[in-house]
Amino acid sequence: MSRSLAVRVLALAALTALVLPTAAFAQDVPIEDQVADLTSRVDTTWVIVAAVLVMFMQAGFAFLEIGFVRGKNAGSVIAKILTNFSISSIGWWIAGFAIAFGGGAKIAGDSGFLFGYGDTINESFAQGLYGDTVNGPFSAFFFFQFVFCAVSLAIVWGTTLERIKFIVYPIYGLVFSMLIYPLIAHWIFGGGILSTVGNGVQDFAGSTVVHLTGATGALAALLLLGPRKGKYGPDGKPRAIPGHNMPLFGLGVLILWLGWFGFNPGSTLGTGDGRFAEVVIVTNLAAAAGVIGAAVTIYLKQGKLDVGMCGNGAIAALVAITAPSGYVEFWAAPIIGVVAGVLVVVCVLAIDKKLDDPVGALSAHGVAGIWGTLACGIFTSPRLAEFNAIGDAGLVYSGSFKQLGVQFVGVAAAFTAVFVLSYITFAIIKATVGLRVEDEMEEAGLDITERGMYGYPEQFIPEPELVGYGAFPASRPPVVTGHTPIPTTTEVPA
Amino acid sequence: MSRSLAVRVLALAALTALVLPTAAFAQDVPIEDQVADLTSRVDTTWVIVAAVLVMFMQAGFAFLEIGFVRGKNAGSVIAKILTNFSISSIGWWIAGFAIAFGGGAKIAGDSGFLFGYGDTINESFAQGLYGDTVNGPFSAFFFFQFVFCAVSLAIVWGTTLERIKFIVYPIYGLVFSMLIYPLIAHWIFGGGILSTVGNGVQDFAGSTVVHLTGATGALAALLLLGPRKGKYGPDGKPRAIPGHNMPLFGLGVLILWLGWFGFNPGSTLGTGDGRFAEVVIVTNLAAAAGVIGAAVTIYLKQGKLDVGMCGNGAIAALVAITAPSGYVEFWAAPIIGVVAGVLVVVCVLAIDKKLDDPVGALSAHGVAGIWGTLACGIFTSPRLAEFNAIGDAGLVYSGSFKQLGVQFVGVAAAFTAVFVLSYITFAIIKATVGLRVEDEMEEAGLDITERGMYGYPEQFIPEPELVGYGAFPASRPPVVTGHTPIPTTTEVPA
Amino acid sequence: MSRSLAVRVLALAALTALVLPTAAFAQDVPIEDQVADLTSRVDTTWVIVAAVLVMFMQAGFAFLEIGFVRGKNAGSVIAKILTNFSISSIGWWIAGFAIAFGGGAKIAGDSGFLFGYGDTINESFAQGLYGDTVNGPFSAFFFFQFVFCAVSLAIVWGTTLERIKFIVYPIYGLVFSMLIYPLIAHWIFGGGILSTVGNGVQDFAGSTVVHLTGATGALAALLLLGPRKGKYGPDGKPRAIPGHNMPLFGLGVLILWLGWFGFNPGSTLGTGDGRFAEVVIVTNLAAAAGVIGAAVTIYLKQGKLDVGMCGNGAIAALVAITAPSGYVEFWAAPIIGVVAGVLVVVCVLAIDKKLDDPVGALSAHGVAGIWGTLACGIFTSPRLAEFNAIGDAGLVYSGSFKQLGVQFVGVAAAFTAVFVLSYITFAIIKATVGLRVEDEMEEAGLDITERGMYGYPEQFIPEPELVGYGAFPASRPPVVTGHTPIPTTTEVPA
Amino acid sequence: MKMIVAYIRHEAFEPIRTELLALGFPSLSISEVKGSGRQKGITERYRGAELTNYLRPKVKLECVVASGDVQTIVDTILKHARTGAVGDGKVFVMPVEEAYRVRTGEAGEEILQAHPDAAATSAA
Amino acid sequence: MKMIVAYIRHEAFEPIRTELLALGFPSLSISEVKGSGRQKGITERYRGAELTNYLRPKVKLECVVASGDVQTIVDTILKHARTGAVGDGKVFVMPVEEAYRVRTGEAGEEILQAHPDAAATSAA
Amino acid sequence: MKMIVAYIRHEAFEPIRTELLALGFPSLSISEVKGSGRQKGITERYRGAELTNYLRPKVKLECVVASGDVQTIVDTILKHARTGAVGDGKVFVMPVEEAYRVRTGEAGEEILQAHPDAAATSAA
Ligand SMILES: Nc1ncnc2c1ncn2[C@@H]1O[C@H](COP(=O)(O)OP(=O)(O)O)[C@@H](O)[C@H]1O
Ligand SMILES: Nc1ncnc2c1ncn2[C@@H]1O[C@H](COP(=O)(O)OP(=O)(O)O)[C@@H](O)[C@H]1O
Ligand SMILES: Nc1ncnc2c1ncn2[C@@H]1O[C@H](COP(=O)(O)OP(=O)(O)O)[C@@H](O)[C@H]1O
Repeated sequence: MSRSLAVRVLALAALTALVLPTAAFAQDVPIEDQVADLTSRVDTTWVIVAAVLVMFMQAGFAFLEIGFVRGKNAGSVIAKILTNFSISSIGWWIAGFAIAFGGGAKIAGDSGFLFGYGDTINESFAQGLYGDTVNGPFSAFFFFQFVFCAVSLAIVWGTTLERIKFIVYPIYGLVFSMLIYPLIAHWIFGGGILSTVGNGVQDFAGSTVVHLTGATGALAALLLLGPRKGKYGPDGKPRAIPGHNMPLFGLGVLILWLGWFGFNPGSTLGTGDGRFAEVVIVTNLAAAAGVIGAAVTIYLKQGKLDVGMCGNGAIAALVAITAPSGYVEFWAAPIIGVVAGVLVVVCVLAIDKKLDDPVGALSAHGVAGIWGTLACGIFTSPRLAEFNAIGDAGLVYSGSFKQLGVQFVGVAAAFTAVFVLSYITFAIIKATVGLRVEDEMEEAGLDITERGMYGYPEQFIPEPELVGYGAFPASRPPVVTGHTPIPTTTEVPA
Repeated sequence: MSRSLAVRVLALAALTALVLPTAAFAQDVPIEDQVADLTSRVDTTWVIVAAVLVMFMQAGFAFLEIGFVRGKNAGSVIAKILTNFSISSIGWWIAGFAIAFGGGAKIAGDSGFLFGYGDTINESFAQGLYGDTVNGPFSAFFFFQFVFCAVSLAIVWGTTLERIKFIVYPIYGLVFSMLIYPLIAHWIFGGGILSTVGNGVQDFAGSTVVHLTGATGALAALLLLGPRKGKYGPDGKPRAIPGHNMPLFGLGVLILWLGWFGFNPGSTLGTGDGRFAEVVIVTNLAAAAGVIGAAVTIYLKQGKLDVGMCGNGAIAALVAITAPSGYVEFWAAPIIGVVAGVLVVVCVLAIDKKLDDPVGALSAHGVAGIWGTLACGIFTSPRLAEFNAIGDAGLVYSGSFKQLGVQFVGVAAAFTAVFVLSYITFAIIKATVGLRVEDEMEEAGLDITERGMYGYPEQFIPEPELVGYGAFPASRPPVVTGHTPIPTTTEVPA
Repeated sequence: MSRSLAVRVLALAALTALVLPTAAFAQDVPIEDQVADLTSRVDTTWVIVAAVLVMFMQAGFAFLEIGFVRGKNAGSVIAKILTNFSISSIGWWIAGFAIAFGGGAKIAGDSGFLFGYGDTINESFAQGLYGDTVNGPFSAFFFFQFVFCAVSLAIVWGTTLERIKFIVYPIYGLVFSMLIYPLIAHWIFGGGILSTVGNGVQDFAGSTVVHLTGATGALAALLLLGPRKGKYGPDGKPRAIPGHNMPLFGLGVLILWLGWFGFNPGSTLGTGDGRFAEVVIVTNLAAAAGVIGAAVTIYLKQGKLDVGMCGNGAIAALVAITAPSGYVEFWAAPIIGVVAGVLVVVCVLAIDKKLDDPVGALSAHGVAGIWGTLACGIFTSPRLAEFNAIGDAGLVYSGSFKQLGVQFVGVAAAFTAVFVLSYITFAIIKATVGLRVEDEMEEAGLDITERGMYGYPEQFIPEPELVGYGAFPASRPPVVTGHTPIPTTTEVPA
Repeated sequence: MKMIVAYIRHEAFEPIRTELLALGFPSLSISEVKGSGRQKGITERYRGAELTNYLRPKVKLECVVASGDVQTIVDTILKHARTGAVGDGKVFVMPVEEAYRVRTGEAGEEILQAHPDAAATSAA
Repeated sequence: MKMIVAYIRHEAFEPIRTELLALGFPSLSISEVKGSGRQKGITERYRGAELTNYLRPKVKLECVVASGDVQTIVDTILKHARTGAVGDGKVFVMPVEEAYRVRTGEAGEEILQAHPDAAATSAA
Repeated sequence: MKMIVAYIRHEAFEPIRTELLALGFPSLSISEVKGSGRQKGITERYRGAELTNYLRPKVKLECVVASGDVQTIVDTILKHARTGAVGDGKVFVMPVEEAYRVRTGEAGEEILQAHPDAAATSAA
């Protein structure tokens, strides 16, 4: 076997095991260590799979938004999602992870900046779990936490569609992924200050950390940005500005639902006891109930089954079950979900009267995020509070409002911090580069004005007739070119 | 380390193993038990991954149908898929799982209703595998079986598009997920009556249980519903009613193909011997042959390569290989697939003459499901019949028609039961709330009439011109608002 | 327990372990062998998951192309992707795998044709890893390598859109999947000649093997095919031929990005050391930097943020990081990515002047593939060269140009071989069945001419008005039928 | 010569086209318009808000014929387009002063479509 | 009878429609056109290339009224469609010789839309 | 004043527009129509069934000019729209009685597009 044939033999050694069960490699390592190593590999596999599902939620957000915007702004959503995901990838690597998980201080971590293999991470929660050195499994944790940050950032822009300046994305995106999100993640997930309130705020996968944070940023942006032109009449009455594509909206919802099977079950951060499979069921039952709750509510309210509201019901329920998904028994899931489904319809209708939130982000991620976080204080089962070693059982088990109070503190603290930081950031952006495109650009749409091309580029190009196809005599004289020639000058004489 | 830092340490303990190979936890548990536990975790991981892929097939069905319906019904498909998936999620939890897998009786299981952690399940097939107590891995099994039920339900509606009343979905969906599907699943998968015919009906992943069941429900619905208006001329001749979007149809097909890598290989319900990887190859070879078979057939028949038929060929072959995927060797897969591909084209064309099946569900799921189930009786290899401990080798190996006969019994029993139950259910619905929308609603499309909004909502709104963008002098007088003001009264004076 | 209840007990035995930790099965097998077996199962699980993600990249390519073509050719892309994936599935099974991985010879493998369970594979790289007998894990390897071949083939057609004859796909697809791709894969991945240059060409997941190979085929096709009609004016100046759907283009990009988390991390072919999680981070950082690089470049060049270029930036960076993803540290990833992002914009603009490449395949897969392969020679870290046991550290670590030279040889050899073989194949096709559709067909679009139906079939059908819905008196006389009756004769009298 | 301009329901078009063809008038053009008339608008609902679309999709048919053929065309349209319900549409007749066939450059009434006998011929 | 043909901006349409309705002219048809005029084209950019679209989307409004009502309609259009900027469009008046209501088959000027009093009535 | 209405192939439009602009007639409107004429229909196939679309997409060009300019416009259209094959289309000339420029409210023939010299000027 030449050296080149040895290629990857090491990397693949594990596969040999089946064939050569007593391979040299296996003989050298004590069996306990082999099992420990393998356990880590299994957990890493699940965490990466879950993270990849969560990553795909970017497509979910993109298409949910594409469906809900007018056709003239559809292409911009793609540019936006690519840019935001990219900016936050870099921001999280530079500083976000370090602040969130790089040490055990109350406010922020302080190591792991520009995270690299072999780096030492300061004494912290993360260290307790993975040791103090960056390696493969540690990398899985890093990436899983990053995609959460990216989801949170994606939520922010829901309220700002169709009028925000593109330059705002990279600026706020950097601040958000390097500072705002990491702080909240640190406080609740990373062993920071909110994990010391009571026996800790319960937020299994981030109803508050991810969704409320995103929705709060969205609120701050919206207050400074104002509604889309034409959303409110001279009398202040809201008008519908219909989106352009319900099928693509539905694609977004279904991709998000899929992604949530990474989001919540992946937050077990491993496969111990097969717990993640229980979380899958909890998540799905809640989402199902959310759709039903929303569908019935909107049907009762307006006699028609609005497609968008069904989708919003799913999302709201998924958001609501995010915090409790690791803490509640199956039976509680449909209750939490159905309440979220009803809430989202009621809130979308109410909020629409004053605030222009084209996709319902404030309701589906904000209100539902709050409801979900508080729901832990009601439904958390004693066995799961204990299993997770965070917080106490909820009201229905304990008869005590204690955990509900703790949850409330968590919600209030996160909301306040994110709102203040985001408002300041957006205010500075507004005062400097500006937050909103000019009126003419908004009217013409961001695609043609900021992207330089329609999202459906062909739409204003007169299409050539189906010439020739069976319609011309064989002796047809050659026609000049296939496509309408495009002149190269730009101005029409006045 | 404060208590809050202990957060999740338990849940994550496994990850520590790599770093601290002799962690206290590891020392306490005998190495055999650790390996057994880890084996369970690996299998659970694969089952959940597979289940999640199957869940995503909902998007596949949605887009396949969206592509094949007219634009005026496109949005409704989204509302439909969300509602059906939700209703069946709840129905399966309440009773479906219990009937399918909650005990070993011949006709139906009788425990596991409103399935909850720690519940005891009656002596049964499931108990033999997982013990009698609901836990994590058991949850994975529950969810995997649920997504199968949801796929089966999704198939039902293929024949009913563009004219069925929305209220039919939740009603039939509940009956289907709580009774009809669970019965068939119990009989074949759950240790029920059909697993005692001969040495058992072979249906690895459900050509009959899932696909034929769905298609049979679809047939019952269609017979009571009748064709779309305009499908058959006064002379009874069928007319084409073209769908509206082949790219989205293709998205559906590709998502379904993807999902099938969970559907069949996941039906190993674990990772033993890496068998699931063999099933992946079998599945893919069949699908590939199906596309080729369908493409060649339609090309020979009409001189054009119909996109929809290529997609139908893939689906039919995937359906056909579903039963044999765990029973046949690689070489048999392309044969089974190519036959399915040819069959689907021939049957779509033939069925279209009398029955209006807009997506070809009867052919792609019904006929192909029957073919696939019977194909086991022909191609099952002795090694795999033995490995699965179900049935015997097929005709080409054994020279005996025995297994083929058993397969036939399975198909006939499932078809009869589903048809009778579904027909009764739909007949009752028809006699009470009604099955079909009024003619005017069908003509106007379900989107505007039942959903209250077009699937492409903007399509009838005159879009504002690209005002101002480079076209106005700076001194342009302010225009009133961005969007065409929308009046609030409803009636135009006659 | 009746025999039928024993159903699948064997297949599921692993799951019992948790419940019955000392199951008979476990007692019989030495613990070391159990661990070895389980290790193989974990690795197989990851490889299959990764392969499935890569399979889904077919949808990514389809939608990237659908977005970039004109509406009149959109449906054909679906027929194309289904056909190519199918043809190559069969071709890879018949001969492709055998040539690539069926033996250790310098030029090509020679066993494993019509690959079947239990078959013996000749002494080779693969045998060294999996033994000489086809089984489950071996099947995972087979499928993973197949989806790579299918990606490479998908890349080929990017330059040929909107004018190539359909019959070219199956012909070239067979040659490609049975000969051209397998040769290159053998030379670099399969222990062939290029793995003996220096200490071996470094191409972790195929910047050269997959992407450059595809792009080179694309170049050969393009040279023989020529530009789309109307692409170049009489003066030779290029004209824009805008695609039709940026949202669907974006869907393609996001699916590809998702798939790359199978592509690169899956190329570890196992879970050892959790290395694959590190590869995930490297891959993502590069892609993120690619988007940013491309966005900034195009913005500086034309003052607008072109959506397509952002997407191309992501793809180019993903292509570029493919070869180095297993060889470089985190810090190098953004550098490799940003260079790819800048390169792709510059090259698309430059190449467009002379060659009509509608999706930018030559730049995003060709140029970026070369850059990525060479980047190993610059950035490969000593620890990872050693870990993979291929090649040496790159310039920045070693100060030596040696590995860069080796990489260059790899690129040059692969390019030359693929170009010559592809050019010959396409030239023969051109001389026999023909390469390009007639002018009239190109003008009318491939959908109506080759597929027989528009990709958006409804688009030229006058849609019935929304009759009746609230607009008719109850006494409205019955209208004849729902849909505009479609006459059955074909010719209009002249 | 006259141009007959008719705003009609979509369903009416195909029967009209078929009969006109049989009568020897194959040439016409249609386009999609949105019309407001006595017909009520459509009320749409979107995320809780109602919006009314007063405009209903109609087909606009344009057909230029020799003055003597006007009544034939109008009658054919009226016959097939009538359902008796509000929204059936209107037909207008407008003067045309000159006509050219692009293919040949010929001008005048002769370039208009063939008369019934032409249809008969073509059936052969 | 005259047909008033107006090429206007999209934004102008709704106020025009509303006022015409109030004035008793509910009946009209619109369609999407692309117009070239004094307005500049739109420069689009696609993968580095520029292309200019000289055509700007406009709404074409068609309304047939009795000759005596022409000025009312024209004035209403002019009032709402004017922004004072290039691209506001043009209004043309064309003769119509005959008109038919499809629903009833009636012909003549009477079939045209109701006069102001009808609007008043309908408001009840 | 006359309105020239032409039903032409899509490919013909851009050369016509360019030459009209050069001749000092920048103002015109186009819309998408579907036409039936002597051209054969398109046979489509969908899931085994054939359906024939007798209507072929065409561009309808509308251009209002002073009566004296009609021939220039017609000639330009005829020149560029002709391929000599069936389906080239037709050109009609219709009377226009009045014209208004919305931007200014002016009426009369003067509001129609500038004459060649204006084009020359604008080239500066
Ligand atoms: N005076 C008119 N000018 C232009 N279009 C008209 C006119 N009257 C009717 N239409 C067109 O005819 C369609 C049907 O007219 P409507 O008034 O609803 O029917 P009816 O004549 O049966 O009362 C309208 O939607 C519009 O497109
Ligand atoms: N002579 C004409 N014939 C047909 N359409 C015209 C004519 N003049 C103007 N239009 C239409 O009106 C629109 C606006 O005209 P434009 O010349 O830009 O405005 P203005 O009259 O304010 O200078 C054009 O885009 C075109 O659709
Ligand atoms: N009399 C007419 N009235 C309205 N449109 C017409 C008329 N004649 C021709 N057209 C339009 O012109 C198009 C081409 O006409 P066609 O008869 O095919 O060409 P040709 O004049 O070369 O025989 C038709 O598709 C239709 O849109």
